[in-house]
Amino acid sequence: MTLRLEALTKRFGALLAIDRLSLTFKPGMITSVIGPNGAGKSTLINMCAGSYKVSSGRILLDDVELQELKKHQIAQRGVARTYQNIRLFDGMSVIQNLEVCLFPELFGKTFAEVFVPGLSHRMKEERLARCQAALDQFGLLPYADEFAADLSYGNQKLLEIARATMLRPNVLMLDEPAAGLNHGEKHRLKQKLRELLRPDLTMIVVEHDMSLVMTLSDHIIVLHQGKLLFEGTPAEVQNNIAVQEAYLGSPGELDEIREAARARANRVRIRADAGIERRRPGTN
Amino acid sequence: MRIALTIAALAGITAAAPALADIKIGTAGPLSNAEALFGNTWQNGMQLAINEANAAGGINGQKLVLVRQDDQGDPKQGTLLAQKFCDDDSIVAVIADFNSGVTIPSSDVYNRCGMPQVTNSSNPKVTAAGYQNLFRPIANDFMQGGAPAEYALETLHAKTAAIVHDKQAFGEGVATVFRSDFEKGGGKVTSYSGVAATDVDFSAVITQIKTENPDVVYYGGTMPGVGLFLKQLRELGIKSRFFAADPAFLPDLITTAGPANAAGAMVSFQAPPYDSNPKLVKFRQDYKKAFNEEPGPYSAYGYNEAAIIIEAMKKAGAKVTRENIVKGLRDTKFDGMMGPVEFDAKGELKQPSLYLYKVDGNGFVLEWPKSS
Amino acid sequence: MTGFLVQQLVNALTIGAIYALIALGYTMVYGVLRLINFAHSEMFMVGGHVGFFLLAAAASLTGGPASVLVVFAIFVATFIAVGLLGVGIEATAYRPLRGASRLAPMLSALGVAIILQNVVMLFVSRRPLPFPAFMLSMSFDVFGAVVTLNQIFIVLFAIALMVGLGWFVNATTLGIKIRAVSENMRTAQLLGINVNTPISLIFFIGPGLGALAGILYAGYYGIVVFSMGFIVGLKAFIAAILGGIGSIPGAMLGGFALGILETFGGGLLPRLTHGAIGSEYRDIFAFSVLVLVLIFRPAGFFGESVTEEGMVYKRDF
Amino acid sequence: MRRQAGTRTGRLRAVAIVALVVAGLTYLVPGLPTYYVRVIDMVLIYVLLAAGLNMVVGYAGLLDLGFVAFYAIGAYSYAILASGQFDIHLPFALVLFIGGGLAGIAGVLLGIPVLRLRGDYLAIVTLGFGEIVRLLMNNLTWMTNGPQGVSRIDEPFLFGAGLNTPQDFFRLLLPLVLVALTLAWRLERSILGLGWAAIREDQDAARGIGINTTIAKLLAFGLSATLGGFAGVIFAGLQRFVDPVSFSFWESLTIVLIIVIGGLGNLVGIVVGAAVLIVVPELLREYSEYRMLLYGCALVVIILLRPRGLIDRRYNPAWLIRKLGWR
Repeated sequence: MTLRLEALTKRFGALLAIDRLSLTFKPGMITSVIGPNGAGKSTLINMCAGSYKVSSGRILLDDVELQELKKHQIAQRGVARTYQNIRLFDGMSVIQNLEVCLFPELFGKTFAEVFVPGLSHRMKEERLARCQAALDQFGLLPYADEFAADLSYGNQKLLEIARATMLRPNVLMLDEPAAGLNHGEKHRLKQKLRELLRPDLTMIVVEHDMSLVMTLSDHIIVLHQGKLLFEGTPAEVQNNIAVQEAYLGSPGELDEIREAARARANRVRIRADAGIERRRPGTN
Repeated sequence: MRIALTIAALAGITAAAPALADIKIGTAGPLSNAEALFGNTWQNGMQLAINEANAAGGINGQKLVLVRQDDQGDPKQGTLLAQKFCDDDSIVAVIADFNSGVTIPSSDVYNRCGMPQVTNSSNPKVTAAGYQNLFRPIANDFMQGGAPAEYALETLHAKTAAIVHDKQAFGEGVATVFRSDFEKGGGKVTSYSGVAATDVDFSAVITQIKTENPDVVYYGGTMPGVGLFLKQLRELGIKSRFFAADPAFLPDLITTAGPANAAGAMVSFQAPPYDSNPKLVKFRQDYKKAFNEEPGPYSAYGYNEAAIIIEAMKKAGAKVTRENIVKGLRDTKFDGMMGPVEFDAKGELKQPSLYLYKVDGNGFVLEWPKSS
Repeated sequence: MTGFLVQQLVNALTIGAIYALIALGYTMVYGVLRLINFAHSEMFMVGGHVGFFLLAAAASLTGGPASVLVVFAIFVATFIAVGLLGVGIEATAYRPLRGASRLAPMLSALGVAIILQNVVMLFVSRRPLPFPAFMLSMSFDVFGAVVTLNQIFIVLFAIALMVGLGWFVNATTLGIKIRAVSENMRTAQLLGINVNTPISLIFFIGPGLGALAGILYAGYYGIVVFSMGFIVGLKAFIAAILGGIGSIPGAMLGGFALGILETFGGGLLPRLTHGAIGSEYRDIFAFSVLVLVLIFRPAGFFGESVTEEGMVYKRDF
Repeated sequence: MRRQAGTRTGRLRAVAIVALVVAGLTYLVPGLPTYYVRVIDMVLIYVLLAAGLNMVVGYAGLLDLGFVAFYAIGAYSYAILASGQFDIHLPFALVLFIGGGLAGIAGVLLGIPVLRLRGDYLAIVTLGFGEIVRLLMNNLTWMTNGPQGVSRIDEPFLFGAGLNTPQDFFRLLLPLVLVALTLAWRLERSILGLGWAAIREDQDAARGIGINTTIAKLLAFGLSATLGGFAGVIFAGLQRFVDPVSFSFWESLTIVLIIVIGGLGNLVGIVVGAAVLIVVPELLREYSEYRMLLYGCALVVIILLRPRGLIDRRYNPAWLIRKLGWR
């Protein structure tokens, strides 16, 4: 489905994070959103996912006005996301992290599931079958029964994407999927995202790793201080002076852009690792 | 019934047997909560009576033992303990419970196993079930609350009264009686307020009472609440005559409120003055000797209740069984430490006595003897 | 009526000041460990008893009523004694549970509370002990209300202590360490702060203040008893929550707010409703206000209220 | 995870074992001294309560310190609807559902305003709610008799048989508890149970995968309260006397203690926890007034030794079911 933003605006107090932004994300292609820190990339995702309230403007999924809906309703409309620093259900097993995604679909059957003899087990098996398939697709099946928090950082990232895909998304928004991944992992990630792309799926990627962005994306949107700076194909973006200025303040070589991006990626990795540390299940 | 018989048989055998087992009396009261003082000193009183009986050779050669248990004033635990005592054949009588809220459910259990139960709970409802094994050798709330009302109306010619109670079964019980009797007698109740039993700051209510300026103030509740209430009442300059129920019959009342504040306060109690009656004087001395502390508000009752059971055991003759003790209690007729003891069909005291004492200096002086 | 109102206000401020002092202990501990320290109420109770025996000792030594200096010395001694008790309890009953489920230390604290209460009951006294008045019993008439010297002292002393604490936490290095730890223990650790020192310090100051509150309380009502802690403690904790737990001015405000709620709930409700709602509805009134405050201002008066946006709903125990 | 349906023999064995145990218990326990039976009844009642509270605290991660309120509502429903209080005498079975229902409704009503609250703020609001309910029971004298309590409550009748001895109540409670635990377990592993777990772990992310947290939470509050209500009705039937003293804040704490000491979120743990926290104080009876002191020490020691509960989470019902050979 197509995701359209119309004069979308977000204020945090005085700060204007997104400024009357109008954009269209088309299905069947991977659209990357790039821009320096504070350009409003994550804010954009958070608004589309309903995590942030919209200050003004509209978010249209085909002709549904998402900004009117609650977060869980948006998700039920097939708008799935991952988070900048991973937000898995740490205390649940890997497979349960996917299983729970069937909640919107199966919630209505809870009563029957609990009270009809035998049904509980059958439904469980069906769910598990589906989740195992999904896990297998991401090569996580061996870890099915481990705690999500105990996975390696790379696998946690994958699991989060797997969880998003469990919602059968029409729009899949990935917030820095490559941050903190090593080279091999990035490569696998790229292939995986390519596989996932369906003609009816709108995939939006916020990413700092330029090499990844340039090789992965079909279309790139450059944000700067909450406004659209430029959009076009990777090639067009690479040759655009304005973009380089936005990043480095002065015209520079793309390598420098890459350099800057890699440096940040490392920072992110550190922060993210700390994040994992913080989120070990320190609970029963 | 059948249980009772089997027990009777068993006890018969033990009584006949040469090796004499102890005769156990169970008691349950609050020993580890805010009311621990009451429960503990109450049970000390029983202990004293039992020690004396043993010194005098026990019951036909058998030694008496008091099994002291803690119910924390909690009905749930009260019933559990009741069951524990019922199951233990060596327990032939109980003095339980202290709180009406515990006695009401526990009496169901005791009744099932025909356990002679002597209670210290004064709530009228306690005897409502009409259990034949339940006895109450103390005046109930009707008396406790009624006498002061009568006194206030007739002797003090009081017209208005402010009533405060601590929202507990006992406090509210006596307060309601005082209210109804006071109003029946033509008096006017200016305010009837409840406070929390755990309160120590009554200034809010007292400040309210001050604006009503009543002739008398009645407080239905236990220590230390009474003492603090009285203290704060006087500190806020209210001179009205003050009445409280028997939990306040303690030197602590005077120490808590301060002699100046406590002076003239009226307290109802079910025994004649300690110095009025040699038994009581002796009791007080013995108690101090045994536990090196002043008797608690219910120590005398505890002593009396144990004495009544021992008396009934003597009547039971060779077979000290639950059944015989119940019989014995039924036709109890002896002059207890706190006056004549005789039970009516409901197990209530036939001639409950109540005395009104007035705080004078560091002690209580009898103000108003009364026996119906 | 003015006399009535002033009287109620004075009463409210006095008990409020005591609540506030105790609330500080809860709030500081919570601020750092996010632990509801059920044992704190017993620190207050123990404090009262320690004070009682020190005063009694002093009286037996000097004979007459204790002098200002002696009383002050007793305050300090009690503060230190109970403070050390608090530190000991933290080291034995809470520290081993750091990192475990947050419910574990809370319930361990509950166990400690039971122990302390029963120890005092069994080995000190079941009887309410008459607490000697260490204040001259002087009273003034303010708009037809009776205000005792004791009340004035309690309020001023409590406020002084709280201001002092505020200064300590904001101005001294130790205090700043405490704040750092309460802001974010992990970051503090990364910054090389040994978190145990500030935490121990908190478990020294908190109980110390609680103990002083115990003495003030005992002196005001003229009584100490082993069971006096639980309810007062619960109310003080509620005061801390009302004010916004973790905030020192919050605890102060919450204490006074609760004091006012209670006295006016107990004294004014019956008047306004002409007895339809009796004084026995005081606590219901107080609790209802608490519930409403939390529902409409989930972080209390002073607590930093997190917006839907900043909120990361990770499991919290 | 990958469990295949158990073999026929395995299932037969499981059924046989369970049947044998249940039969054995129902035959043996009533043979015990009545005091023990009463204690066991209490344990079972607390298992019901704990299983209820566990749904909110253990599954959905919402700390509730006022659970006793629902217990009280259940108990007072039977006390008022089956006694001389208003001379209403409804049958026990009916009141069981009325009481459970009322408690459930109260649970939802409490849930609505506190939806936004988390952690300790939720804990305190629920604490306040619990106290408010108790104080109302103490103050609404016209309805509840206030501190005097409601006495002479009808003897419960079930299927024409009077329940008056602890033995009778054991025969009622055992199957009831088994059913409750089974349903709780099926709920735990149902999609709703998973949803609760997700809310517990990360409420925002849970919304992000389309979970309507409002509904899920209200269900948690409602269902747990209902169990509490059932327990209350049975308690009232067993005691045949109800007063506010039995529903103090301390009771709420006891139930929290049970689920934490047993092992938060683990039904097996809950049963153990209930047994420990009810039986230990009974064992300490002989120490009369030193009892609570020892109890406090026991609590601290247990928590220090096993901060995550006596029963490790891997020994959960699933493990039990596997051991039995059901699957």
